[in-house]
Order: sequence, then structure tokens, then C-alpha cells
Amino acid sequence: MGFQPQRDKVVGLAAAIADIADGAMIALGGGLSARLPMASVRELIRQGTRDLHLVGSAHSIDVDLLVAAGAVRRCEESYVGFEQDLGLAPAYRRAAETATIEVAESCCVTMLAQLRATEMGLPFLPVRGVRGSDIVRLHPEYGEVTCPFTGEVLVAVPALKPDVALLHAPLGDRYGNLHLEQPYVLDERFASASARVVATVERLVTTEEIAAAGVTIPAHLVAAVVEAPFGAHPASCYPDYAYDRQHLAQYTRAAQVGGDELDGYLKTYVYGVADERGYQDTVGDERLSALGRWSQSTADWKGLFR
Amino acid sequence: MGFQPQRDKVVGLAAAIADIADGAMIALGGGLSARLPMASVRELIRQGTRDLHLVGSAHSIDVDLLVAAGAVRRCEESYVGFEQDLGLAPAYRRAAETATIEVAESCCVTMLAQLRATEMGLPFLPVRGVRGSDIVRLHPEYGEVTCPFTGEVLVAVPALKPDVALLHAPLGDRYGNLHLEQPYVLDERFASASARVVATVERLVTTEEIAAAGVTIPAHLVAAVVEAPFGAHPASCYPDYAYDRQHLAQYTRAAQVGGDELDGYLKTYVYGVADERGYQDTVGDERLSALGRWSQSTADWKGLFR
Amino acid sequence: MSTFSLDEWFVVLLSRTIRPAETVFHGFGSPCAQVAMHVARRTHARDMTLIEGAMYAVNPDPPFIPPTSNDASLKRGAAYSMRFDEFFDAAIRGDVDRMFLSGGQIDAHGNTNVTGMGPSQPGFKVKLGGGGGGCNLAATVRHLSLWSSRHRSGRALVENCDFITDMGHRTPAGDRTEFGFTGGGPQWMVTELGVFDFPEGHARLTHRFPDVSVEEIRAATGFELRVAGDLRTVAPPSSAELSALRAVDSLGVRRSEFAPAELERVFDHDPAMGCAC
Amino acid sequence: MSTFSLDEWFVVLLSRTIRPAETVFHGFGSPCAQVAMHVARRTHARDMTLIEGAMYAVNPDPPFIPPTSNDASLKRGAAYSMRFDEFFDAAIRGDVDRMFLSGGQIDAHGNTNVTGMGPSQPGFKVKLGGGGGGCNLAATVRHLSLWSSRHRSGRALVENCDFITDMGHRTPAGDRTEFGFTGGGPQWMVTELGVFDFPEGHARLTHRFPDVSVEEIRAATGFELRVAGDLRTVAPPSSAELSALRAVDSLGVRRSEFAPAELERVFDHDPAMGCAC
Repeated sequence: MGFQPQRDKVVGLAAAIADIADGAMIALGGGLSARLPMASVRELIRQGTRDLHLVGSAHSIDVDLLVAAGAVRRCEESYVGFEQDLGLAPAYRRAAETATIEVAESCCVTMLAQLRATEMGLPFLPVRGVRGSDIVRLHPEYGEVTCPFTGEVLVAVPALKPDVALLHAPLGDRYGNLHLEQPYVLDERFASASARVVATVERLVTTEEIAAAGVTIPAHLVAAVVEAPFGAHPASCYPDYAYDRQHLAQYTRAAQVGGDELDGYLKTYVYGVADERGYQDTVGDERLSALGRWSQSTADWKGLFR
Repeated sequence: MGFQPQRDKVVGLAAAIADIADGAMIALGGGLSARLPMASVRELIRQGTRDLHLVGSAHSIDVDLLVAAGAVRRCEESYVGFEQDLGLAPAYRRAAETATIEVAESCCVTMLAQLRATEMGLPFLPVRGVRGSDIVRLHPEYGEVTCPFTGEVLVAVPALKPDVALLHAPLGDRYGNLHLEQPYVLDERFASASARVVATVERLVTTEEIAAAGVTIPAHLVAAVVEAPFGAHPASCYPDYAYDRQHLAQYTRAAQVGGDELDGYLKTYVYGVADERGYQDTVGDERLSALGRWSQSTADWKGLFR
Repeated sequence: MSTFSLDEWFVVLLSRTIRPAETVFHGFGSPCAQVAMHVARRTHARDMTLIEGAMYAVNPDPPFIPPTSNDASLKRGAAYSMRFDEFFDAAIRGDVDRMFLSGGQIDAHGNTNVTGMGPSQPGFKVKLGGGGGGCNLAATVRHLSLWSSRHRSGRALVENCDFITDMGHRTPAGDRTEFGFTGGGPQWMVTELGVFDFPEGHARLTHRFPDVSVEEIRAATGFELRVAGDLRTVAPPSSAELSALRAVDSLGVRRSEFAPAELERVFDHDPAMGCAC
Repeated sequence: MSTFSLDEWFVVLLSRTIRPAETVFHGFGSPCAQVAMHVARRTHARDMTLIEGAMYAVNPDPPFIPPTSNDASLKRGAAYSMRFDEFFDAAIRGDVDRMFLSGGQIDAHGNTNVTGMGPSQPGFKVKLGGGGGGCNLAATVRHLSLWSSRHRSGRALVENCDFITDMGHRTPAGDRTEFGFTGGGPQWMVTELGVFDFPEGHARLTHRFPDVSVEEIRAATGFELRVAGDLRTVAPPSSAELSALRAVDSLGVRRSEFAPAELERVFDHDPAMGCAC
């Protein structure tokens, strides 16, 4: 542990991800369709990383794609799916139903308590809920603790310390200061609780620019910074771009069918491109720049979601 | 509990403070020489409130003045004093030495854990330190808890729920949204953990202005808003004014001497003025506006502290 | 005479479970609840504190409701967005008055399953998305408004949930008092067939839609159907409610929750109808 | 030949207890430690993470050190200021490498008393200000640098503290291992008479100032004085250290910690002296 000293932390994506060992516990920043660390996810798949233990709150294509690529051993999220719009997460669902991944489904509040335990240097924290839920059946590691004052029995949850947190931010400087827009989701908690933070950013800017925008996650918590434009695509990274609903629909369709269709998606967008520049070229500049037009008018914004 | 509904919460200082009962547990916002809720403190004294239980981190004239006026039963801070510059807190010290107040000295981390317990709806939280310290002798209410996973024995501290938090902010709107500059100290924690938040602000502005500056404490946590220019004086309220070192020196001198000297201070600045407008007149516009000149140059800023 | 559709009526009924001055939250992937909250805030509960799903934005005025819960459009007009931890802390300490919850399965006690169908070992028969923060929040939020848009399927309201993600009033293991839960549990349940309350912690049909019979409802309900002595038909939406709803949900995201046949249920609207809530 | 004063030498010695790349914190009301951290960051520890006392500003470049610890001048130049809880969390989980601590009383094990002199019941004989966050931080911060500017008084370094606010290496109740404390405890102690380390958890004089004899130090020390076999005189400040110190502390706030007589101790400076740290 200990803070990261102030130094230049800019590295390439491949180098940043190469440090992640098979079997690592990976915290995924962002949530649902926002600020998912997709550039890092794609690079993990390209590098053939295996047996990952994923933790996060509510997630979608980041988890599903890693599961589809066979990179995952254990999923510990509060939700994996595409909401009412695109429905269940196809690869995650299939892997859960065939028991090829361990489903350690959790709750946002429980995860928060477990991360906070690490942040506070404590071996456990108590939570009040959970007792009425079968979620406890998925977590034999939970315990109980009795309040010494009230006698109330509470669920005790152990500290959770991810090996690596993968975060994506619109702005960062070379020292690792990051500016995020709301929702921050668990990114701040992951940054403090994880042994190592790898951040991808839309744009590297000066420290002055980032201080003016507001530092959400400070440099001393960040180990590596990678400039990765459209690094959250097909999730959103406001203020730069909205999520790419068409692309997500394309992915979920391929993942539902599975087999060659899913392989085709992976080949086109992950294995078949050398890097993120290749990914952007494959998605196409026209599509990518359209996602940035949300800010022009309400009609443009709405138009992205029809 | 429950959030405060969105409504106009602007009231006068006297009315806001009149709701505070004798014996109440009062959380004091700000710390040391910054953003102390002095207008509220002076009004509490004017109204003759008694037997207060004060809680806070590191404080100075706010606590000392309340003690000097005989308003306090119990002091639960991590520090009360005027740092190396003006030394020990004269009235607090005298009252502690003659046992006319209960000294429940605490630690910033312990207070934080106790407030967080309230914020998280828990009856207790564990802390790792404290066991080697005689601070536990001042707190028979602490207990112990054993980690169900590691067997480690930790100190258990009970949830702390102040009846009222008195906060001072440079900007607020009529709904109670507050903008603060760093250091926020415990203000955010007090706002969530207290039954009721009374905020004084330098200036009431529109919601748009405060959203642009950044809302630090949201309206739904605030019960009453009072416009009180120079309401932190003689503490600082940046960006408006630096602390008034001369005034603090004048106070500590009077408080050290005690008796008529201290009575004189109280008469001049608290009992003898009807309200905060009267206080400002007594301190004098020239002095007050000088404190705002910190921003003109480093030499001006430094000049305030010679 | 103008008309309105079932999905609109459904959302209006959900919105009426909100009382003035309440602090209300919906989870992600819940367009009906999401739209309902905005309808309430524009009609009978203008002083409510609306906390927007996955954005945790406080009292936003979104230009439209997008098909995902953490799009930036959903914080437009909000002076403040809570942090993740700030929201969940507030909810677990009891500062949130109402939360909307749904589930692939819901039983008579208001227990909900959003985790999976069938046994959990070795793998679920159908893996659902998961519960977000529900398994803790259901313990401490003051009131829960449940909903199901798939009641008629016969698979949604069940005798026993295969997996209890979020606890209602009681489970085989105990009740809320035994667990020290500080929230009151499910208060209302709205389905596309009718409305239920929970006297003594058991669902009871209090209102039905005018185009649905009690027998149809009984046939679709997997648990023993209890019916209120004064069973009524649901009160129609007011013009104010309909126009608020149509303004808020111009993309019609609420419709994604319903089977196609339900969306064809259309009713005549009496424009003289004031708010019946 | 130019000169430097005792207070300058003292602060330089404090600054040398900081190692490169460390994350270091001082409490409020600690001008000597505060100035020492900025000297270190401008000389031998440019890559340290400096967390400014009561502002929790990270690596600021203040235009001057004011006489209060939470003045806005102390966050000038910092891209980020930590929240109160963010800083204390980092310190209690072990992310802070060094903290400076002082006390009205300090014993041979490095226990410190900033709470009060005499018995605590019914009232202290002398009530001191209090310990801030020390009683938890002393348990978990990796290393502690202690200091006392009142050693000569004979009342500062004592056989037993009347009250232990912040634990050093051991107390009558147990040692750090028994309490499960994760930090290493006091590593150095600098006084206006000399410098101590803590082999086996007991203070040992390793350096004295050239104008002070071991006998003077023994006479001023309330506990058994242990002396290192290779006792040396403290190394003089370099020109770089002195000029950094004078630039940072142009108001001379460090001087408020010393008795007037100590401030009159002046030493000749050899401008050829490089950094001796």
C-alpha cells in the first residue's frame, strides 16, 4: 500500500494491462452504460488474461464481454444486464446457467461496506440488511456480529481489496489526477480500496486544466494513466459522448445467438484490431462523432435513443 | 429523520436558534480558525441556552466563548485551543481544571466513526486505535467487538447523533443548498448525522449561482438558512475574509484575565449588541473590510498575520 | 373523445403510491417507476424529493427519459447529484421514504426475486440481472411500492420465490421485526391487472382494472388471492397526470416493460376528470 | 560568515527524518513540523507526498506559513485537497508513512500527553488543548517523528506521562503488537538539546547540539537517559536547507514554539556546506 509518489505515470494500454495477472480481482469502474473501462476490457481479452474475479455494482457489456471471451472465473456484481431496453446479459446469463462462472451476486450496499472496510483499514464492517435475502447463500464468507451496546445481530462482511481497479475518466493529467462527471458510482471507493488503479482517459490535459475542472480522484491513488479516446465506447463518457445504443443492440444480438455470431463480434472489435485506434476505425468516425452531438440540442440528444 | 422537503427555509437568526433546547447536543461546523458558526454561537449565548453538549473536531473561540458564557455542560472535541500562536483556550481550560464542565475529549477519527455509524444507520462502528490511549478513560461508553473473521479485538464506538449542527458557509440558497470551500472539516458528516442543520451563510444567492459554484451540502439535509454576513468572524470564511488574529488575541487576553475583562468582552460583543448587525458595527467596517483584502496580494495577505 | 393506454394508466397508479413530501427512489432498469416519480412530482407531490435512479440526481427535470438509467439527461436541472455512498447511506439510515421494486417473481408477502429462476446450484435455470442495492435497502427504506407488468403471464406472482433477493414482509426464516429491519416493507403493489395492499403483510387485491375480472386475476396469481371487501376499479388518470406523463416520457420508455398485447389496452379519457388521487 | 539560529537547525533536523517518496502529515498547531515538511519537499524529498495539516491539501506551495493551520494560504498550488474523512481513512489504513507528533509530556517509550497535566479527575491541574486525530493515527501511521522544543525545562521528557493521549511503543497496559497496531511507532525524536532514536522501543540519544553537554541533557530528562555508543553532534544545515526554510517560513512562525533563550542560540554557517542529510 502507500500512496503513489508524484511522477509521470503515462503508459501505453498494453503495458498497463500486462501487469494484471491471471486470477486477479478486478474492480470495474463506472456502471450500466456509463464510463465503463471498455478499452481496458478489450485489452484484457486481447492479452488472454484468465480466471478473473470481477467486482462492481451494476454493470453490462464490460462484464458480459469478459465472460463471453472466457476471461472470468467469478462474478461479484449487484447486477449484470442491459436494463429493460436490451434485457438480460446474454453471455453472463449463459455462463451462470451452465455454471461455467461462479455467480457471487452481491448488493450495492454490501459491496460499499466491504470496500469501506478496506478504506478504513478494518477487517470487517456490519450491515443491517441482507439477513432476509438468499444473497447470503451465495456468500458463505459473510459472518455475524453482535452490537455490544444494543445486542442487535448484524451481518458482518469482510473487507474487499481488489488487486486492480480499472477506471475511465473524461480528463486526466500525467500524474494521475482524474476528473469525472456524476455518477461517480464506486470509482472513488475503488480508487482508495484497490492495491493498484489503472486509469484510461479521454484526454490528457495539464494539471491546471484538471484542477479547474475539479479533481475527483487524486494522483496519489493512481498507478498508471493511459490516453484512450472513446475508451468507454459503447458506454457513454459525458461530456464527450453518449452511449451507443445501436452498438449495444448489435452486441447483445450477437451474444444471444452465440457461436459464430459472438465470435464474429469478438473478432471484429477485439481480437481483429491491434489496439484502440483500430477499434475506433472499425466502429467508424462517423458513428463515434454522432455520439458527441448530444449536446447540440434536445432533439439531437433524444435522437440517439430512438 | 427523513430529508427536509424542498421549500423556502430562510429565517432570522434569533428564530433559528430559539428552537435549540437547553441540554441539546450541538455539532459545531468548521474548525480551528476557519468557518466557525460564530453568529449562531453568539446568538445561543444571547438567548441564555444552557447545559449544551458540544461535539466537534478541533475548535477554538466557538467552544471557548460558549464555555465562558456558562452555556456548556460537556465538551467532546478532539482539541480546543488557539494553536501555538495564541495558546491554550482560557475559559475552556479554567472550566476543565475546576471541573465545571465535563471534559469528554475525543479523537478526530473516533468522532468520524461515531458520526458515520449514524450516517449508515448502525448502532456502532469499530476502530483500531484508541486502545493504547487514556482517552478511553474519558469514555466509559466505548465497548469492544471481536472481528468474526480475524479474531482481532477492536474498540466499538457508539453512534453519535447531534440534535443540531450549526454550520457556516460562504454561499447558500433559500432552499438550503450550501457551497463551502475546503477544508470542509466534519461539516458534511454533521449534516448527514444530525437531526437538524441550521446554516448561516455570508450571502444568499440563487440556486443557479450555487450550482455553478458547486453544492457541498444539499438542501435536503438543511432545516434552516440564515443570512449572516461575517457570521464566522473572528474566524475566517474564505473566499470572503481571513481570520481576525488581532480580535482573537484581544479575546484570549480578556479570557485569560477573566472576571471583568472577560465580562467586558462578552458585554461588548455579545450581550451588548442586539444582533449581528450590531456586532459588525462594534467590530467596525474598517477592520472587517481589511480582512477581505487577503486576495489583493501576498503582501496584503501576509500583513494580516504579522 | 381522447383515449389513454394501459401503460399510461399503470404509471399513473404507481405515481399515486407516492405521498407529498416523501423522499422517493427508483432503481435502474425501472422505466415505469422512473416515469411515475416524475409524474408525481409534476402533479400531487410537488414537494417530494425525487432521487433519480442510477444518477442519484436530486429533483432533476430531464428533457426526456432515456432507455438507460445513468444517462446525463437524467441529471439535467438538478442542483445536486448525490454520491453513490451518500445515497445508500441515507437509504440505510432511514432517510428515504419510498422505493420502487419489481421482480421476475413476487410472492404474497412481497418478497421479490430478481436473481434467478430455478435452483441456484449448480446454475440457475434462468439467470436474471440481479438486485442492485435492493437486498439492503428493502430492509430500511420506509415504504416499498412494488410493481409487476407481467402478472397475466402466471409466472410473476408466485406461491414461493425460487430465490428471495429482496425481502418483503416475511420469509420462511423470519419476519422484519425478528431481523431488526427498520423499514415497513411493501405497502402497495401495482400490476397490469390490479392494485394490492398488504394488510398483515399479505397481498390483498383492492382495485382491479375495469377490463379485467377478479377470476382472471385469480387465475394469473400463483398465491392465494385475497380480495378487499370493497374491491373497486382503479380510478382513471386525470388530464394533468396524462399530460405530465406524456411530457416526461416522450420516448415512451415505459412501454418496454409490457407484453405487446397489454399495450393495446386503450381506454376512453374524460377530459373533465380532475386528479383522482 | 553568516549565521543560523537554533530554531532553524531544529526544523532542518526534523525535516531530515522524512525519507524520499514518503507520504507525510503534520497535525495543526505544529509550526516546526509544518515548516520542516516544506523544507524536505524543497531539498532531499522532492517526490514526497506532503499533506498539509488541517487543510489536507496535497503538495501545496504556500506563499508563506500563517500562524494558524487551516488558512487558505496553505492550499495554494495544490491541485487537490482531501476531505477530512478521506485523509483519516488513508491514515488508519496505513497509506500515510510518517506523522509528526509532539506533547506537553513525552516518556521514554514515546508516549505523548497533549491532554492535561496531573490527575484527570475531578479536573486536570493544567488542561492542554487535546490530541486531534493522534490517538488513532499513532496506531496506524507507519513512522512517527516526535519533537519537543521544551526539553530543557525538565518538565517535557518525563518518567511517566500523567495521561497518555497518543501511544508510543508501549504503555503499562501493553505494547503495539498486543493491541494489533499496524504502525511502527516513534522512530525519531528531535529536541532543542539533541536527537533520539528508539531501539527496542526506548529513547536513546544519538546526537547532541554542539552547545549542549550530555550532562545537561541528562539533567533535563525525566527518564533514564540512554546514550548511543557513537554519540555525535548534529550535522549542520546546508545552504539549500536554510534558504528553503527561510523562503517557506518568512513569517517565522516556527519561532513560536521556543522559549526566548533558545532563540538566542546562534551558530556560524559554513556556506560551502552541502546537504548533510
